[in-house]
Amino acid sequence: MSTTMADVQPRPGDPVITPALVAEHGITPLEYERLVAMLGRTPTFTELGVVSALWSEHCSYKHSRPLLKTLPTKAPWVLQGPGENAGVISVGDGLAVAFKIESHNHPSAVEPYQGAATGVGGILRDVFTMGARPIALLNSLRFGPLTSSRVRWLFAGCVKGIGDYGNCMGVPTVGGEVVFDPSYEGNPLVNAMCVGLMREDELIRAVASGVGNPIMAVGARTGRDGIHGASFASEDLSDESEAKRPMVQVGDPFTEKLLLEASLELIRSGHIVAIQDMGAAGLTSSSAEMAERGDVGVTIDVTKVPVRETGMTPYEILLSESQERMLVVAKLGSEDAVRAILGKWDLEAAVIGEVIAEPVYRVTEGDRVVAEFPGSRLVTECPQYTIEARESETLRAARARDPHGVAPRPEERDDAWTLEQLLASPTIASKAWVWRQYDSTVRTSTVAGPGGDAAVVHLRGTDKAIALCIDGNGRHVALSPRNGGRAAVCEAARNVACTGGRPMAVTNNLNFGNPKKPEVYFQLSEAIAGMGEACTVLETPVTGGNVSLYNENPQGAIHPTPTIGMVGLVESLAHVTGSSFRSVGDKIVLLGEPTAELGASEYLLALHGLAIGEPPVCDPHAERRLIDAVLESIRAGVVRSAHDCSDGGLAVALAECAMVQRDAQFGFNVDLSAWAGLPRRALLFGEAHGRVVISTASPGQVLSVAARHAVPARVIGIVTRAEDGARFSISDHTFMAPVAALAAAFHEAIPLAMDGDTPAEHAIASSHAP
Amino acid sequence: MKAAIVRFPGSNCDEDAFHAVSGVLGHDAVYCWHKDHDLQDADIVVLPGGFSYGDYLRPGAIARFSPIMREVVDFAKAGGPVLAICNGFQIACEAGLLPGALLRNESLRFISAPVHLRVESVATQFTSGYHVDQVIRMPIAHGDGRYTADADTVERLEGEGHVLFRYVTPDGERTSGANPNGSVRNIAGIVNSGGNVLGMMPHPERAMEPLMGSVDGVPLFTSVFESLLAGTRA
Amino acid sequence: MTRFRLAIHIVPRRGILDPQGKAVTDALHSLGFSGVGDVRVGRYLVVETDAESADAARASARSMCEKLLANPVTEDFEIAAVEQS
Amino acid sequence: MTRFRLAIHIVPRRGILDPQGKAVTDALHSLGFSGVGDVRVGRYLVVETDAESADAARASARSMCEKLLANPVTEDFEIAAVEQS
Ligand SMILES: Nc1ncnc2c1ncn2[C@@H]1O[C@H](COP(=O)(O)OP(=O)(O)O)[C@@H](O)[C@H]1O
Ligand SMILES: [Mg+2]
Repeated sequence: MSTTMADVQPRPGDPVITPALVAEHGITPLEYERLVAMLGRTPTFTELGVVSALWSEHCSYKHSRPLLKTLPTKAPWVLQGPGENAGVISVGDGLAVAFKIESHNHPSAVEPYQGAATGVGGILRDVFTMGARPIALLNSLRFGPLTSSRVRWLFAGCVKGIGDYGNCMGVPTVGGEVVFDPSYEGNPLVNAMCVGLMREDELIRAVASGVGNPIMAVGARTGRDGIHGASFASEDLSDESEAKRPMVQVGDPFTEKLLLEASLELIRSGHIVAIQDMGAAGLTSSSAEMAERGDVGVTIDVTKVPVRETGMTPYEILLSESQERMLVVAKLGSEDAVRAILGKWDLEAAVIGEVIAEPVYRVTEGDRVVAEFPGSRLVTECPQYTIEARESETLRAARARDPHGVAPRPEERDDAWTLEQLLASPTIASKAWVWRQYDSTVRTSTVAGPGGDAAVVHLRGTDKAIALCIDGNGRHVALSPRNGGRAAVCEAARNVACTGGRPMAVTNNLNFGNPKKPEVYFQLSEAIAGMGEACTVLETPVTGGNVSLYNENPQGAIHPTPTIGMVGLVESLAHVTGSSFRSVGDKIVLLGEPTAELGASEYLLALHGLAIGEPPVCDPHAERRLIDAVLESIRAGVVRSAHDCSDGGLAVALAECAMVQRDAQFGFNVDLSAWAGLPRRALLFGEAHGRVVISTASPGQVLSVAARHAVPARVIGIVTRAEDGARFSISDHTFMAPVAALAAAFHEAIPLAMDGDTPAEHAIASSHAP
Repeated sequence: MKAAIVRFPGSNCDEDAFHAVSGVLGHDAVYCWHKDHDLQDADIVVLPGGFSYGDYLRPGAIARFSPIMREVVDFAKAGGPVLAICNGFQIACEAGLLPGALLRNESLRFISAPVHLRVESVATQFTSGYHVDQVIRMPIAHGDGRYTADADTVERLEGEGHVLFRYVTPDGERTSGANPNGSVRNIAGIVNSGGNVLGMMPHPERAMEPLMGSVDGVPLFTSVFESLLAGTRA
Repeated sequence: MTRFRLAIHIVPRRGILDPQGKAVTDALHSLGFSGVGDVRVGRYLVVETDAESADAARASARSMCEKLLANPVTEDFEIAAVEQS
Repeated sequence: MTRFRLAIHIVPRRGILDPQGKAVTDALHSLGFSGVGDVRVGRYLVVETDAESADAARASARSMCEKLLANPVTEDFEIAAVEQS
């Protein structure tokens, strides 16, 4: 159906469209041609703004969509795949879990406290707009080394921002990860994940429908916050972007809490047909996307939008990224009912437009049309790019270097010293400094909070629980993108399995550099391919995610960092398993095999400042067998504890089993002679995949289960008392580390770095907080 | 027995309190909206944790003016039991139901962690289910839990045995290391002179079932309900 | 009725520990402001209000502080300025 | 060297959301202060410091604000007073 478009006149006072202005909006000449062709005329300033937002990477995925299409997204338990505000899976008993991950990297680099806080606010809205009540939050953070005071300021600010927002909302933050690596010095990463629970029949989708239905703006008023945040997040951080920095968005978790309760009441009330968060590019993208999904037209009058400031132009109102706002399509005649529900929670709701049959996207200022596009083409016309992919020579060379050629430092003659160094490396060290600032027990359903391999949250009213984690290793991806993509998924699945959960589905956040560079595009396409392979083999479809590109600055790009949010299902609370040893005399079983692999390890980075070598090979089929073996053993009730080997390898994993819990420490005595032939550094600190450390009173049963799944398994030792120390023997070579010393290294590292003799960053973070 | 759980805008431990009372202990629980003036004939009032009014200005400073607080104050004046947890404690202090104030944690950070408490007096309707000097474990989760009061008030509280819970080490020692937030004399919970209003920063409603990691909150609730039952029988 | 702009200071009462003040002092020292001694951190409120007169405005500022803005147990307040706006 | 007492105001920048200010405005209204319009809530710092002169003190106050006390992207500051103490 074609329509006759009104001849839209430029709005008095708006700037005239010049090539310079077009460029300033990040619109390429080719894209501008498309725009003009689509409109059949020169765009107005307002239209230019709308398009610059909708065609930005953040909203259009123009460099990543073709690649994302290759990911597996289907399984019988998937109720909602990619394309909605959040993915949704069924967990049985008529219950469904909605979950999604979102990045707020660029805002956090500029204002860590508000940037991280509003990131959490955004992902919460994505989940409760599906009709689900948020029950858990996780976060994945990347920073440069803590030796830099700016980094400490960013770290302290982000953590406080995440904590203050989630704590105020009453949604427990149950897990996450923090990695410190020089490649993130200029571009910190802040990814937040939210998980919500609902009854299957409460699921609602953000699809506009019903000609004549009113469109309502709900929640906070619109100010000039974060105008052009979306296109801002689609550029390298440079001096210009500093200058062009949008007005910082300030989060208001109190209003969000009211909005949460009001939205759920609204959805249950049956008075609305669709609801969507006004996130990136605010009113513009929420309305355009809802219309496109519903294949209907919309018309919006900006003068009806409740504003916080005077003199706001249509351009500003459409592009504002003020937080805590929703766009709602109500049923005709239900306007007052909607207002009443919002009013109960002291929130506003205003009719700002309506759904129309004509397939156009029209914005008016009173009677004057200020923007008009041929309907869904506004979303679909955005060009898709496929860039030539070429691996960076530097990384190729770095991978080619032989890690075994790296000369050990003299102190490394004492393996206990090396182990302590690794445990004190902030990436491996305890993150309790972080999660002590997060309320992890509100809602009283947290069975296992931060500190284990994955978090476990009880589904009240059932005997079930869900297991949740976030994982990703950018260094591994940098040195071998496809393998790294596989590894990220497999490590997440392993973590979930160790706690007794069957991996069910994945949400992911792709944090990469500038995709227009062949080297970056190569990483993007390879990593996605690897993720897809692993998700297919593990039967954990991707239900959604987020893409954050242009994470680079004049000094260079970040490590390509896909972070994987995994949701698993624990069939019975009896299966919930921790990572710490539990009783003296238990046997220690290693599932999986140590290898000679040492490349890309935390050992090389922490002790030698090197990111080199071939990363450990990840075989999803082997991982799947391992996961099946772990779960079968757990269900058989013969597993006292299970912990996967990741950063720092086998020695670090064993040490963690002995002392992550400060109030219940153990020692151990292991004999690794079976692998005496391997280079000792690789055996102790190599990060070979597919390995889990189990403690058990019935090693025989664990071994036979493993055998049935063709998983290599061996009894390597026994759990002892903490006083007996952590003892290793590799044929005639033996060493012992006092558990207290390992615990001190592991538990004190981050507190020392943050609170030691440099309180400055902390003072800043706290004095800036509300 | 029936518990009225007051819902302020920003309350977020209201459902947890509800679950503790009704889900775990099988008593009746009702929510009371802050804009109403009705405690629905409850036998006990719970001011739950959370961030009423976003904790803006000062935790509890705005919530104390909510319409329903008039009924809550009258209920307390009439001797009705009021259990004020975390943000509820802050509101109760602001409303003058309890002496003193709760200030920003000395570390300036929000602290979420399990703590050990020593039961200082069992001669109240809230603690009769514990034994003296019993060490119990439950979570704290707050940014403003540093209890403060002028010297005389503190002396009076101590002298009259109105300090009910103190932060201690796992073996019951009162040390500065065991004090998570800088509270004067490690004070974690107090009662008013009438003995019917309990304010505490730790969360007993988060220690009700084994899967929560502790059941040490149960005796607190059962104590009140039993003394109420005794009252009605008498 | 005239529009007034009230500037209000709310400060932690002397003798009450002010950890934020201390953190800021330490931070200033570590940034090289060695001359800095004691720092107190309080709240600053700017309230626009209509009133019959400056005195009336000042009076209502007091009662705002007594009723809501300051905690009598731990804080002192002062009306720093009352200006027509 | 003389001892100076610096009074510093730090306020949320105009146009930037001030949720706390809004909450206080609403609270004041419901307490019957109906004449109240906009309320902004910021911080008030009193810093004791040694300096050669009042001008030197004022200058270091500025740089304290720029370096630490005020958030350059969300807050404005003003040096309200510099007095000998
Ligand atoms: N930013 C964070 N927020 C909450 N919990 C965190 C965070 N970072 C780490 N954790 C917790 O610390 C523990 C160790 O994290 P990590 O070393 O990444 O585990 P693994 O190596 O098994 O993936 C996990 O329980 C994780 O949930
Ligand atoms: Mg793990």
